[in-house]
Amino acid sequence: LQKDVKGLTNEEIRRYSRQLLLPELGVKGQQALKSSTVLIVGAGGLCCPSAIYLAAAGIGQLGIIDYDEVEISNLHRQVLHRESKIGVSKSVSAVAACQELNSSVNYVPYHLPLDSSNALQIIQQYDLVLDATDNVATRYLLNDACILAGKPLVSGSALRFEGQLTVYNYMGGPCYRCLYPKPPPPETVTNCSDGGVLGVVPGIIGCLQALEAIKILTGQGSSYSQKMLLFDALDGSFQTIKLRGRQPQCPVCGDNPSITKLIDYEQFCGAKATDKDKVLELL
Amino acid sequence: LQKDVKGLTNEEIRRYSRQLLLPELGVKGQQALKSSTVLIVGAGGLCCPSAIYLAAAGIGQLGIIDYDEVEISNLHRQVLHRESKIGVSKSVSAVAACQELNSSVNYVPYHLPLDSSNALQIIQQYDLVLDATDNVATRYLLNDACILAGKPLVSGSALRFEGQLTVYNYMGGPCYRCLYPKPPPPETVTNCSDGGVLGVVPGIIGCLQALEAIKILTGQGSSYSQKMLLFDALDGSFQTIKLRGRQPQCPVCGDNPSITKLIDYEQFCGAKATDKDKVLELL
Amino acid sequence: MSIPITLEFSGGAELLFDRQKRHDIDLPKQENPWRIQELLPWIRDNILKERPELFMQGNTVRPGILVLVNDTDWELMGELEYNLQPNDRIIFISTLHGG
Amino acid sequence: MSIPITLEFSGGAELLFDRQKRHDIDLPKQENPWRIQELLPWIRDNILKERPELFMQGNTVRPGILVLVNDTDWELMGELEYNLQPNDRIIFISTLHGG
Ligand SMILES: [Zn+2]
Ligand SMILES: [Zn+2]
Repeated sequence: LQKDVKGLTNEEIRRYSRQLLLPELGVKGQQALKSSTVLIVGAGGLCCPSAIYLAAAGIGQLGIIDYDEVEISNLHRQVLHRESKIGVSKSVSAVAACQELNSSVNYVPYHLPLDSSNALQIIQQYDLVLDATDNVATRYLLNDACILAGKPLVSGSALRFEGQLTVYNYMGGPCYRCLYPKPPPPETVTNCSDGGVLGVVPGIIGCLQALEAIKILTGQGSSYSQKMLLFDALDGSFQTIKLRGRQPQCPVCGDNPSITKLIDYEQFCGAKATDKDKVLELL
Repeated sequence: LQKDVKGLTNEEIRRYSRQLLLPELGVKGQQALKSSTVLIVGAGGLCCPSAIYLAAAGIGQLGIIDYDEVEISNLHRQVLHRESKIGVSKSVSAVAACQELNSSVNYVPYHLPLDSSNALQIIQQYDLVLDATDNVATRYLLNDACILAGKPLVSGSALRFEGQLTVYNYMGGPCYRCLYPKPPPPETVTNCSDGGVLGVVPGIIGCLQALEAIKILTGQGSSYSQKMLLFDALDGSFQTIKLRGRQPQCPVCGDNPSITKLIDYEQFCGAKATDKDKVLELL
Repeated sequence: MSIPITLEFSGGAELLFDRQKRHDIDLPKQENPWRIQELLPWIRDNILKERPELFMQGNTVRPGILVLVNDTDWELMGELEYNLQPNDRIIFISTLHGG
Repeated sequence: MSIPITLEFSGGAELLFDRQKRHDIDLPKQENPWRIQELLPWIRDNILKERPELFMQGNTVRPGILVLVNDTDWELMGELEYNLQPNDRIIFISTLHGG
C-alpha cells in the first residue's frame, strides 16, 4: 500500500498534495525537505510557529534545543505549549505538539543549554539552524558555531511590537559578527521578560523563519541574505534594508579569522545566556 | 487567591505579564481583550494561526465556524489539527487545540456552513469577524452580513506563494463590494485544492489577521483599513497599497443600499461555497 | 518618444503572462497621451500569452482584478482615463480567495 | 541653507527620544558639508532626551545600533564620513534579541 512513487509514499502524496501542486516545489522539493535536517535553538515564541510549519511541510529531522521548562507566562506567545505542560521541558513539549501533527518527522528534543562545549557537535548534524534564542550571548555562540560548521543561520528576534529577520552565513553573505563586531553594553539589552512582547509578533517572525528555511532547503534561495526585514506591528509596516557584505576583517568569517574555536560567550558579552521569565510584580 | 486586581486575576496577571508590560496594551488593553468576542469563519489555513494567537492573547470569546472535517491533506498548513483528529469537525478540532493552551477563553465551535439563513444571527453576537474562508461566495456573504450587522471584517487570503490582507467596514473604509462590485468569472477562481499553497503563507497572513484584530479591539486601530498588504513568499516581499474609499454607490454599504438583507450568494457568484479538498491524482 | 513603464502581474494574473511577474516595456509614441484605456488592449495584443477573456471583459479588466497605478488603486487615479507617465508602475492583482 | 532630513529610531532606540520614532529636522547651515560624524553629536545635544551613553560611545553609535542611510547599511555609504544630502532618511535601529 505504501508504494514509493518517485521516492514519496501514497500517504505522503495525500498529505503534501497541496504543496506538491506548486511547480516551484513539486516532488523534487518535497524530497529535498524530507532529506533535510533543521535545528531550532530556543523553544519559545519564535520556535513555536517555525517548528510547527517546518513539521507540517515535511522536514526530515527537526531538532529543538532549550534548557528551560514551560511556565504560565510563556503561554501568551509560545503557542505549542499547553497548560498541562507547565513544568515540562520546553523542547519536549514543543516536539510532542509537532509529533501530533506530523508523526513522520524525526524529532530530537535537547533539554540542555547550548554552550561552547556542545554547540559544534550538535550543529554539525544539521543542514540549517534557526536562531530562536532570547539573549545576546547565545546569538554570538550560535553565529560562531554556524560559521565553524558551515551552516546557514536563519535569525529572528522580537520585542514589544517589533521584529527583525535576517539570514547569516549564506551564499557568501555576512555573519552576525560582520554586523555587530562588538557586543552591546549589557544595560542596553532588553529581553521579553523586561520589555514585554505582543505574542503574535514572534509568531509572524517565526513563520518567516520557517519560510526562509524551506526556500533555502528546496533550492529557491533566501530573500534575506545581506538583507534584513524590519517589522513594526503598531503601524503594520514591513521594511527591507540592505546590509553590508561579509567583512574580510571579520574575526570569525573573515579572510584571516582569529576565532577558530568557540569561546566563552557569557564573558565576551558580559551577560548571562538566560532570559528566565521572572515573576512580574504588577502594582 | 484569585483576587481581582483592576479586573484581572492573579492568574491572568501571571499569564499575560509579558503583554501587560507593553504601555500600548497594559491592564486596560488586556481587559478590552477579555471583554471582546471574535468570530473566525473557516477553520483552515488562515484560522489555525489566528485562532491560537487570539486565544493566547486572552480574547473573551472565540467562535469558529466550519462545515468540514479534518483531512490528511489539510495538515500541511492547518496546524491546529492533528493526525488523531482526521474525520473530526474542523471547528471542534481547532477549538480543542486552543482550549489546551488557554482554558479561560469561552470557545464556541459551529459545525455548519455559514449561509444566508444563519449568518446574521451568528455574527450579531460578535464584536469583530475574521474572514478565513476559501471561496468567493462566502466572502460576499460575510461582507454583506458584516455591513448589515455593523462589524469590522479582517480579511485574509492565500494561494500558492502569495497572500493578501485587508480590513473592511472599519472607520468609514470600503467594503469587499466597494472593491469588487462584480464577482469574478468562476473559471478565474483558483482555490488551494486546485492551485496549491505553501502552508506557511496562510500562517503568516493568519498571524497578521490576529494582530489587526487585537489592535482594533484594544483601540490601537488597524493599519489596513483602505489599504491592502500584498505578500510574495518567493521574493519575501511585503507591499502596502492604497485602496479606494467607501463607494457612495456601493449596493451594500453605499448611501442608498439596494442590498438590505442577505441574498443567494452561490447564485450571485455562479459558484459553490465549498472548497472540498479533492484527492490529488499525482502521476 | 516612447514611454517606458513597468507592468507587474500577481495573485495568479502572471499565469497568463508566461509566469513572468514583471515586464519593463516601452509604449510606442502616439499622437494622444497613452491612457490605461489604450494600455489594456495593447497588453492583450502584445504580451498576453493565453486566454484573453481571463484578463479583459469588454474594454476593461475582468472582475476580480485590481489595477494599481504606482501602488494606488486606479479608482483614485481616474481608472481607464488615467494618462500614463514615463516610469509609471502599473500593477494587475488577481484577488486571492484561498485560505 | 538648512538641510531637511528625517531621523527614525526603532528597535527600542526610540525610547531615548520620548518614544517618538520619526523626527523631521532641519540641520542648520554650516560651512562644510554635514557628515554623520557631525550629525551624531547634534542629535545627542539637541533631541536626545536621556542617557546619552545608550546612544553614543566615543564619536560613534554604541555597539548594537545599526545605522541606515535611506534603507542601506551605513557601512556601504562611508559610515561617519557620509555627507548628508537634503531629504536623506537616517535610521537608527537597536538590535532586538528577544524571542
Ligand atoms: Zn562575519
Ligand atoms: Zn461597500
